[in-house]
Amino acid sequence: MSRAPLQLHIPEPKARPGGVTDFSGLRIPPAGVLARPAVDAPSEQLRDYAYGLIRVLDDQGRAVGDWDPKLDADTLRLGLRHMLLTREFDERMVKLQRQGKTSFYIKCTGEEAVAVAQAMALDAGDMLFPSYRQQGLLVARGCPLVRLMNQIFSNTRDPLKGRQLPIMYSEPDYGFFSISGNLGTQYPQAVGWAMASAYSGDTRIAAAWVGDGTTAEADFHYALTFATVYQAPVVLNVVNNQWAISSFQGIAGGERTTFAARAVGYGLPALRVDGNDFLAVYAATAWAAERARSNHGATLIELYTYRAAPHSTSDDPAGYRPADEASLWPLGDPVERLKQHLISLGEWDEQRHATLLAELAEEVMSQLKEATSYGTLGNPPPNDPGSMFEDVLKEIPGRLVMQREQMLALREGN
Amino acid sequence: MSRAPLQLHIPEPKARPGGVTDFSGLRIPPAGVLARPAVDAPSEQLRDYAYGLIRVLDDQGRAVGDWDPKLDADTLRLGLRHMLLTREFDERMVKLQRQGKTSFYIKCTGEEAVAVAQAMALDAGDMLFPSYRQQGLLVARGCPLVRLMNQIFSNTRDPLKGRQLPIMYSEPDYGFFSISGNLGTQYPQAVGWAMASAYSGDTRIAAAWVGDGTTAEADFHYALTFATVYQAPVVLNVVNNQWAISSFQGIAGGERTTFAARAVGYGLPALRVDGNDFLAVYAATAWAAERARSNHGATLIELYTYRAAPHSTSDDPAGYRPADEASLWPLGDPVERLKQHLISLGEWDEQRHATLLAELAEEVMSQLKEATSYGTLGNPPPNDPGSMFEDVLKEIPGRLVMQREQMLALREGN
Amino acid sequence: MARMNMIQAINSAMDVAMGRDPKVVVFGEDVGYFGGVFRCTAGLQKKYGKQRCFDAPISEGGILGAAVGMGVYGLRPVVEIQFADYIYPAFDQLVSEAARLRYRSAGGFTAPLTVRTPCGGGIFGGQTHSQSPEAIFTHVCGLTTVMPSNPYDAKGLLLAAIEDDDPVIFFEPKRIYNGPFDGHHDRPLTPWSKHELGEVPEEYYTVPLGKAKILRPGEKVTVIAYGTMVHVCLAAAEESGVDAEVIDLRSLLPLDLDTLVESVKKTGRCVVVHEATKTCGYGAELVSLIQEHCFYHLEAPIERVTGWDTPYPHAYEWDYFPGPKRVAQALKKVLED
Amino acid sequence: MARMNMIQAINSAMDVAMGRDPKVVVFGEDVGYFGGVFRCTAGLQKKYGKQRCFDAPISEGGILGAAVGMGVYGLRPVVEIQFADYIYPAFDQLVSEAARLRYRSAGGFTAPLTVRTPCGGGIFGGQTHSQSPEAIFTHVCGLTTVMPSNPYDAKGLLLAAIEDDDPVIFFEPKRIYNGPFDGHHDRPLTPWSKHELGEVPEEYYTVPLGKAKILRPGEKVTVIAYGTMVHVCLAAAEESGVDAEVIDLRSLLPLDLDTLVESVKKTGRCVVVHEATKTCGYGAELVSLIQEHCFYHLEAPIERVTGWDTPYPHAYEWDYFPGPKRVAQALKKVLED
Ligand SMILES: Cc1ncc(C[n+]2csc(CCOP(=O)(O)OP(=O)(O)O)c2C)c(N)n1
Ligand SMILES: Cc1ncc(C[n+]2csc(CCOP(=O)(O)OP(=O)(O)O)c2C)c(N)n1
Ligand SMILES: [Mg+2]
Ligand SMILES: [Mg+2]
Repeated sequence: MSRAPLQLHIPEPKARPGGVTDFSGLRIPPAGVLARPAVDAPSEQLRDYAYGLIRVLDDQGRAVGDWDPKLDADTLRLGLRHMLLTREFDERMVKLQRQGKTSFYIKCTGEEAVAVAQAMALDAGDMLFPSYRQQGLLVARGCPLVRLMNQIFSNTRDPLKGRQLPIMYSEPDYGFFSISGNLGTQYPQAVGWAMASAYSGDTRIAAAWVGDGTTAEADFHYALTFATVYQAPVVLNVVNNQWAISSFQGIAGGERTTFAARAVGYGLPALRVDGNDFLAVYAATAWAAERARSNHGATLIELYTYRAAPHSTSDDPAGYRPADEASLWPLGDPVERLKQHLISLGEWDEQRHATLLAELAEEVMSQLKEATSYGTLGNPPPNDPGSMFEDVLKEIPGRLVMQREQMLALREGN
Repeated sequence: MSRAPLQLHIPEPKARPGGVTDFSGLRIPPAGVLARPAVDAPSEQLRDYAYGLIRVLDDQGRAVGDWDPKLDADTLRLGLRHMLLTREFDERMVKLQRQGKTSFYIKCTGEEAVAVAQAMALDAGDMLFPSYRQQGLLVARGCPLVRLMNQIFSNTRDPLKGRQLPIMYSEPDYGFFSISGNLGTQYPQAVGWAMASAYSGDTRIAAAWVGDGTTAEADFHYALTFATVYQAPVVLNVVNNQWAISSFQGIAGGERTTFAARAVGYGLPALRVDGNDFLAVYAATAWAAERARSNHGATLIELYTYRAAPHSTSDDPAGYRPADEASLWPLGDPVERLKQHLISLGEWDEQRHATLLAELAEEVMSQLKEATSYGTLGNPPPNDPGSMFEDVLKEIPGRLVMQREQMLALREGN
Repeated sequence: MARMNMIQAINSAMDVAMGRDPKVVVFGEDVGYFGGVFRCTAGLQKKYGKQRCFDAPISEGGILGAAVGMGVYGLRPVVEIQFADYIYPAFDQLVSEAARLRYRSAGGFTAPLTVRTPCGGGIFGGQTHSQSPEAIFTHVCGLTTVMPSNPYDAKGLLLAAIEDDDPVIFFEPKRIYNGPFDGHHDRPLTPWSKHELGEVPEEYYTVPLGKAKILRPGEKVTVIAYGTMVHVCLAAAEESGVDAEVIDLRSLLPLDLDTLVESVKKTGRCVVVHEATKTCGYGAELVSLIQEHCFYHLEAPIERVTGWDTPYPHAYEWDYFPGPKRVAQALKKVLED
Repeated sequence: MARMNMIQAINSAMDVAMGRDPKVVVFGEDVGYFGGVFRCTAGLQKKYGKQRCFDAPISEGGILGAAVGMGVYGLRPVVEIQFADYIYPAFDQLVSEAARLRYRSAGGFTAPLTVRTPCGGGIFGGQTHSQSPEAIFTHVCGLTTVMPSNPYDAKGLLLAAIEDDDPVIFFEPKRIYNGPFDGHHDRPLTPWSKHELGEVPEEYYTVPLGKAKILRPGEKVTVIAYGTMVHVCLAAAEESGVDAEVIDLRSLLPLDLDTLVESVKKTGRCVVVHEATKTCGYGAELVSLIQEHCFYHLEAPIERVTGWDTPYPHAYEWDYFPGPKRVAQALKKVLED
């Protein structure tokens, strides 16, 4: 038996600032090669999907293979519009953050297909338990941007009354659960919601999102355990955008297998999907939703993508990864790919694209105008500090009534 | 798309009290059919081992196939002795608990091969992070039973100074980590210990145990995540004894796949082993230890067995499972099987067996005599209450010095 | 009226709640078919079906996470954590989620769940079956924390907790499941069937959260306690002959401060008693509030009688447990001061 | 002597510790190559290699579990929890394991680890980047809890923590990483480079755990604070003109009770200040101890100035934060009482 000294392995990404990332080692199968199994196929027969990569759009922008969801052109154009609107919104908000109009923002650049296609593939009544990088869900569900801006600005119309960090939306009317600052907690909650739906004989299912990094949290394990034990009708998504702030996905356990494979360990089916391929994301989500809705339980979807943006406005990726890594990402850009597909179908052209972009920029600006009319961070200062004592409990308890008085008296005293 | 109402699935065991458990559905492959792979085989090539069952002893008590560890007769007899001593010790302690000599006890009946064969397959310097049902580790490592009894009786020689619930041993000199009341916490600790060993260029590895039920805890996920990320030299054991107090293993997520499969999800190799087959357990453990020691990282071993005993002396399984389930367990009894193997080798006979049993009973009784001479629970009452203020921190802090004075004064006052 | 011990009263509360409201579901480790290691859920699965009362994986965090999600859906989950010592793995879901959800969503989402969990020592459970971790929850805004001291209150408070629209932690002092243990471990335990508070209506009723109860009126010193310690304090008052007013908090948060202040203003002296470790225990908050509100009425420092600042040591259980002798000593001390 | 801000001082402490003892390893989320989201571990991986300073999975419970195991092996892990708000998932490993291991093994195994974590508000971080959860740890016997208020102490205390043979929770008030923020958010921040406590030796030294420091002597009222609030209290004393003695606890547990008692016996009045929510905050323990030890010297109720009993609201940060005005008001109140 070998008695050489043991060594501690510390995973390292392919390249660091100054280096060049070589993505050639990534195993990216051609589009269209995987078959679409029956939604009631037993999970043992689906293990390979955890290691493959469902792709519909090929390099020429054609939709190929079994997984093509065969969406009509209007639907595709709508998807494109939602993605572009999301991107425009992101860009605008980052500018405003730089101007000090808000303290914080998080973009989803490069990952727009994830939230948009998934929202479109789910039913309107399905309940969404997102992380902070799925603003596309709200865009696709038609939540007015001005509501999101009001939250971001903590202004007088902020639906969350100035309580939450910007972008930590909560939109019950759009079936969008309150985003938590603590990573991953929404995952078992989504399973619990789905169990409650099943208990109630409802037809609505739940869907939840975490990042690759967050899979290491306990809540990920709780969710998969409960989902498999009770066959909860839930779609569990892992958005593998390769990075968790400065840590590459190897630090979350992505060096030795896929994140989709985690599900295999629980006897749950997993689909690993090209997250920058709108059609593939749509198709996989529709499959998982149908499976859940027909009482065959949960599916985990790994959305294989790349975080083209910094982690947040507090982050500068130049400190830990090569500056051009995003542009080298072999699966391209989701917006560009859907656009090319529509063009190749003869359903879109550069002219219409430019017109749409202008229209969306206008839309964002006009909603922004409305939002700023209600104020931006601290300008004017939010004007209902007493409200901070509400909603701790349903009724304001006695000691908070007293604290509120104290606080208001102190303010007056100024 | 189907819109039938959703239904909540609640797993149920095969039978409840009054019924008869039908184990015929269990897929139990014949002994000897699985090949023993190289210890450095990549985990992708080992996935099947998570779904098979490594067995060496066949129905005739012969050792067959690639996994036969080819142990000499002395080693086999030593294994038998350790298992029998463990069993005898268990029986005796339960009797003493019934007599009120201790408040609590936990037997490992039917699972003796797990701890005994694993301890024998590991090196003496390897660090063990057990749950409460691996007393066989201490027996096999030669820890005097009187030490264990002293702990169980919380007597004047209790190595843990009366602080711990009976059987929550801690034996640093035997490389046996302090058992925790909180299930599963030792799992990531074992991984951390193994990382430290690797960091230090040591050659010692760690091993840890949890039950099937405990796999649902966060610590299980932490351990597998850290083990895969840092290639920690650790053997992670799941003792699937079918029950977690009153919950069958389906409640822990065992309905849809094996517990060994969990490891596949992290890209770790897993071996699923007949836990009642001493030789198979030994061989699998030796393989995993060698793999870890040669810097190929962690292995998960699922030890497939049956909890023939009640959960603890506080439990009566008649309330939740058929009384005769243990006797129907298709993989038999580990002691009986090793005994038959030795007999079939011509290395053992009933006569020697009876002599050994008598010898072991004597050994237990003589150590018991010594232990009881130091007292049993509350008889005499433990005589150093001031010691309860020690070891909270290395130095007794001021406020505890004061509390100790207060407490002792109060005692005097009586 | 029926005679019930605390286990039966708690069981009856869940039974009544489930009978009244199909949104009430019960789950936790071993609570389904078996009915719980302390038997608190016995019979509920049989009566209401396995979808309404079921076993959960050994995953306290998962249990709470799922319960929050169920609450968001609109159910009223009642979950059991097998021992309060095992609530720590669920801490994040309780503190960051259940407790904060209403606030962070500005009332858009809520988690109307109840966590039942047996707490406290005196059963030779050693350090991981004896803890009283209430103070780590009372520090968290958004949680309601309750601990009954008898079957009548247990049922009424539990029904109130289940109906409450916010998360409630319901601690069950396991040492008094069967009878009002007063700390005299060497004497036989009086069963609840022989105690007036063992009279429990079969039907629905509630005991309001946030109302303390004066169990023994007195003039010389106010004794504030909850759970098992209530009985210890009653015994201490009796045995010491001190004219003590013994108050059972019943609910720690919301706290019935008025009742406490009124009593201390009358007596001028106060002893606060709990089984949890002293430093930063709930007693510290009680002392702080009372010195704040009754400063000019206090004639002696407020005394705390609590568990020592060590883990609960198995063999030294009775040297650890704050028994009637220690309480009596404190009563006399504040009178002498 | 070098000038350092708190980040640099903390970094220097780890650098010195790693240089002196190969058993010291540093890990946590983003602490390796990148050097931590607050840059506290910048340069350590480069200097000591990736086996000694590395990134961890986003798994606070796993980080603590692994650290306990490393401590058992004989290393001295120093782990970072990115924000104190994210320490809850690690609660079980901290409370049931790190804190209890020495006790339950009768000294056979120990967990000499240090948990560094940025705490407190004032940075518009909203409710999950602003919490001060110290009181849930001071209730747990077996843990040592420290919170420095300046670079000099930060380095010395952190070195003492790393050398301590038991687990230490080291809270870093992030609002004062760059300068001694006194609560006047509308004024420019003085950087540490302009402050005498920004003078930090490059080399090894320790500040003992359990020793408070009187930062401003005074005769009329004792003000007890720690972390950011120390600077707020100093400002409040200055601005109110009250002759207040301001004490920086530095270490919450062990607590330097003697220094506090001596001061309060002198002044007869006391204000306790922290940023954490009030109910069951660490202030409650301080109030309890002081009323116990100084009862006959107290001339007014002890006041607590703390965060309100709500989560930390993003847009109302300055209405929540206990600023100098609130502290000054309390100073006057105790003088009037
Ligand atoms: C419990 C917890 N730990 C740490 C953090 C700090 N944090 C915020 S985002 C983040 C990275 C998450 O990465 P990933 O899950 O991959 O999601 P992504 O940002 O890539 O979408 C970290 C560590 C947190 N918010 N909550
Ligand atoms: C964190 C925690 N939760 C619950 C318990 C109570 N408990 C003790 S043993 C046990 C069952 C464990 O079952 P399993 O892991 O299968 O081990 P086995 O007893 O079968 O060996 C439970 C629920 C505990 N000790 N710790
Ligand atoms: Mg990511
Ligand atoms: Mg088991």
